[in-house]
Amino acid sequence: MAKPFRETLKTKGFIVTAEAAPVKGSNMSKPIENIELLKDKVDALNVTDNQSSVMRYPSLGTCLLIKERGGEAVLQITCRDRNRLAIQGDLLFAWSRGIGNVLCLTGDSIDVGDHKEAKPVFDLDSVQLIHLVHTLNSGKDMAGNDLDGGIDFCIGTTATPSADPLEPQLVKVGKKLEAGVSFIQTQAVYELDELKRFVEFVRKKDAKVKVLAGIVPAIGAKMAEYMNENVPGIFVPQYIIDELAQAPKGKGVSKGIEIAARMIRQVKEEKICDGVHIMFIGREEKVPEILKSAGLL
Amino acid sequence: MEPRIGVFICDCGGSIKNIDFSLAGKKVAKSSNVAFVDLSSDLCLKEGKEKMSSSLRAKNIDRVVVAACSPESKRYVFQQVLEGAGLNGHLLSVVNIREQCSWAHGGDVTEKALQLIQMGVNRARLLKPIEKKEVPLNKEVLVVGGGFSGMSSAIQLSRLGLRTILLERESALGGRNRDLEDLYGLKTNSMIKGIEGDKNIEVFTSSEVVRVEGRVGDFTVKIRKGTEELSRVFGGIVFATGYETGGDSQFKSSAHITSPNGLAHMLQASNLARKPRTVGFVFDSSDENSRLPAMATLNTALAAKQKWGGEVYVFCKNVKVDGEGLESLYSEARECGVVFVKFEEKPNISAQDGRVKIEARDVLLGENTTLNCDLLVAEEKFSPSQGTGTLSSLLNVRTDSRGFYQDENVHLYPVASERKGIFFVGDCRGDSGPRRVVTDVSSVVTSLYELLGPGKIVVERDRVKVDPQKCRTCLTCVRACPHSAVGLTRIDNGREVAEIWDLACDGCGICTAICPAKAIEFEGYSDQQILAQIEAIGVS
Amino acid sequence: MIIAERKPMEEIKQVIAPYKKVLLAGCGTCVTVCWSGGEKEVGILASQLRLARGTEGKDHAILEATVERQCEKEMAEELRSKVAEVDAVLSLACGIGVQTMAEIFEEKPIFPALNTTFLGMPEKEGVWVEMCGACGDCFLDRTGSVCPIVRCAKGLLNGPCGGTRKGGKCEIDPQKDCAWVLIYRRLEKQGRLDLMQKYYPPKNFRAVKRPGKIQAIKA
Amino acid sequence: MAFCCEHSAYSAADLAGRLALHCPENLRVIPVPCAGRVDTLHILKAFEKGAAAVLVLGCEEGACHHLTGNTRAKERVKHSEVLLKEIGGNGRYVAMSNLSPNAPHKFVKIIDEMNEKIKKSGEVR
Repeated sequence: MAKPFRETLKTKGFIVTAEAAPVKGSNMSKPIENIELLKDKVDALNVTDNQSSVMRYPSLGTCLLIKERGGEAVLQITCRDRNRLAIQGDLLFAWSRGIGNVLCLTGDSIDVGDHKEAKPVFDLDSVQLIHLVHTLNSGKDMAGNDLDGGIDFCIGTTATPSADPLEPQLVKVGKKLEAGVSFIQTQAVYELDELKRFVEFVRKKDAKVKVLAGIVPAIGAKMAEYMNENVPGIFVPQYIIDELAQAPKGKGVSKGIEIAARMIRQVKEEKICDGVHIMFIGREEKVPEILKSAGLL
Repeated sequence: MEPRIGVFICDCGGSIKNIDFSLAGKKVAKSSNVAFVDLSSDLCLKEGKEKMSSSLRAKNIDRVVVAACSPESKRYVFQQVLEGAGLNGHLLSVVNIREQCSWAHGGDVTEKALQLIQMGVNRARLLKPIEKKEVPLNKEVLVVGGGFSGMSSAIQLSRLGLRTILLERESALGGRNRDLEDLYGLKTNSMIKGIEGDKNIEVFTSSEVVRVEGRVGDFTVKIRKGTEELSRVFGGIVFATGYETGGDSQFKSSAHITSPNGLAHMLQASNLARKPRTVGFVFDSSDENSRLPAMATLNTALAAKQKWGGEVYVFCKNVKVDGEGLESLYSEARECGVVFVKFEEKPNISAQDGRVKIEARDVLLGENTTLNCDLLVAEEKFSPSQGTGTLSSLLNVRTDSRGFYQDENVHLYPVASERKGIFFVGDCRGDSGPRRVVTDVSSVVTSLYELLGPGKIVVERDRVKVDPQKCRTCLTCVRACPHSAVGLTRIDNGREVAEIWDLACDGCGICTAICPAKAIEFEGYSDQQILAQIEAIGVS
Repeated sequence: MIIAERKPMEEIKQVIAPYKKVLLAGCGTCVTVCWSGGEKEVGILASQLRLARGTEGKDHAILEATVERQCEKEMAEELRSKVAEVDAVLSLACGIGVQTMAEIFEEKPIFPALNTTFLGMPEKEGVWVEMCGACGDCFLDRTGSVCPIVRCAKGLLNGPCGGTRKGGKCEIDPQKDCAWVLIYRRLEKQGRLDLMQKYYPPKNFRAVKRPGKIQAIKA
Repeated sequence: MAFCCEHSAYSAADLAGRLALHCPENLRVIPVPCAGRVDTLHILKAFEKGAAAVLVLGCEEGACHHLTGNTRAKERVKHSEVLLKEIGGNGRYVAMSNLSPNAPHKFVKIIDEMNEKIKKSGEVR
């Protein structure tokens, strides 16, 4: 059995997590394959919740699958698709089935996804969601009613260190820290100076919070440009796009992996933050390659 | 009472041949409200006019249709006939059966002429009289900017008896040419003295315009003078706010490097230790739309040659001489011995033994040229004066793509703005230079004198008019009017509605077309009048 | 002010297709001001429909009329004689006007010609932007008077999401400003950033009990 | 049917007549003080009354006597096109052209071209 993530956060020097995106459909063979491949190579697998507002198999279901196979799962919950009743119910259910970690996010806008005409919920925002988990942890629901059997989640959240302007972002991160989280997983970072500045800000507020740098390998100049244009919160700098553009044909993926591994190495060697979170959506099978390249396997 | 329309058809001295006039006359007479039809051959001549006038009275006509030549040529004449017969001159519809019917087509066009006349009759039926009214105008003028153009304007206005306030942002008059005396024919110091002794001119230094409200003849201008703020009323405003140089010049000014403006001041200085013997200009204008850099370069190169003698070289990529006076300036400079070297690639510039070395490839000779000069005059960037943007949004007037006042709209050219009573003169217009400023100033002064001199003006009342009951105060017209002629007014019950200022209105009808409540009537071009003309298609 | 825009032509043609004589009823207030349902728009739509439906006759016609406010029964009442003449009414008012008309002319089908879109302000001539969500629990005192409920795409109360685009633009549209960046800048200007640092608990989304009804104190 | 700005197209039409430059007889001109006076409604009404094509003729771009009149007219013409398309154009044409008052040849060309268009679509119909 994997170590509870809460323990890992406290004890491990350099933490490594990876993102696992659920499938569109009910065929579990691919997710199972990925889980088997990664569960012992990383400290936790983090499962997205209708990522980019594209409808998929639920995060909760995939988390259970990870749990069943002996991995450590982090449940992502966004505020986009569920109101406060549904969120509380899901959290109770997750806890009852042995999932002990939750990542609280706002969620991408409906407009970027594949169900653009859906009604966005956003009954809560991410700060309120963190407060909500604490409320449940304390044995009460949001309305103040007692719970029969409480919960005790390890709470994480996200942030965008490369936002422009950064100040309003930081105000919000400050609120998240005040609400109380154990770890922050950043949106994809490419400029490590930005990451350094961000970590400094977090340390000043709360030295115990672990920061995991978000690593999204950009596999080709076109894809990087596409992400800049279309994926909220991602800013791939021009020099990386140029580096990718120079890669020989067919070598985009390995170039992307090389750049990612280089960044991870630097993060670790310079102790910029406490670990990394690798998001290689749709190419989970390549994650070990990154880890190996970065000297983490 | 139903309108009684008189239709006068004229064959213009027999020059309209392809219309059957008697048939047309007979058919038109059957149209509703047509009380009288007359055929003529000399309607615009003395006899024709007299006959028309007596018919108007005899037949008790109250709307007139004239079918003859283009209204652009003779509308005025017929309006006078109407007025002579005691009718409002506006109750006239001129139908163009000559230029746009008879002469525009080959064969018999009686049918078409009939339709055109029907369109005219339809329109005439709906015409309403437009009264005239006299509006008093404030005769005082505000001139903003105490440089050459501002000062000249003030002096000339004062000579014509219009009191003027001359406003200058800096603490003293003179502007860019302060301290320049006798250079390119400028007499700045004597001008300043003249103004100081002129009782008709009041000078406000260290002052700025804060707000402009109202309209021609009655602008209320809030002025910040030092630390105090005051409000004054003016009939007209002249902006002579000039331009600025510098900003991103590629060279730092030093003892051996200067700008055309710096050179002008050196030329003026009497205590110069040593006259530079060789002067090299580098003129690499990237902004080909502006004539100002070329003007400044040529002017100072010529002056340097004339005043200091010595050698003067102008390294240039291209000198565009299509501005006023530029070509003769260029020729004059060449005749005086200024040498022009044309390059394509930027010259190399380096410092050497206290001099400046310019190396360039002369594309006309096809060889490399090197010049060691005592003084390098580098081109500057010309930009609108600081605050031009703020002022233009304050005034609601447009600037051109470079941010100077005035675009080259042929209808507003040269000095008028889209707002009546507001003028721009001098270098704030982007392409001026000393020679043109002189003519521009006279042009502004004459326009202002014509406008404000009499102290009153006769305008048509309510030609374009807002129906306060229908107005929803959506401010669409206020925002859309290109002449800032629409404001808000409170009606009896206290509600605010749009109001059109007759004097500032230029009669374009944009507001009438855009009003979502259809609350604006434009007499002569009202919706009903236009639709009545459309109605006549296919009816004959 | 209520902002609306005209429905697609196909939809309009379809709903009035079964009716021979139709009255286009404009409204002289909000929708006039936002260029969607005033006298001018009534004229344009009427003209379009006449062209689309072909020849007019005694029983087959498009009528036009505009009243000051369709959402006031007394004012909508002015249309009674015209409504009596026709088989159906196409109302160029907001949803409120359409329903008011339907209430007083119960026997006639009243159709909407507009989509009521939001409560907004004219940004410049011809451009309107959403400003208020009529949530019944105004939050503006805490945000430098920029409404995050409707001007933030997600209606967040505690700061921007992580998707803000470069230069402080919204995740979903680079043409639109991120409300939270606007809030930050305004509060910063006023030296009141502490307001933004405060935590705001989940909003009461039931401040208005649907269907909303307010009883003013009787005078 | 052509709405002609009195600052430009109307004078151009006069000039065309004086130069005996012939243009199609089915042209009907309505003078307006500025192309900006022409409302979408006028254009649609002209079609209602049976016009096959409506032209709005104003000053050259950047040279409108009233600055924005011709650009507004252009927008309205575009809008009218959209409105016509919505109801299935049926061979109805609307167009905006810019010309200066001293351009009689251009005036005639604009009218001729539009007339050709109408004729062609008439044959097709």
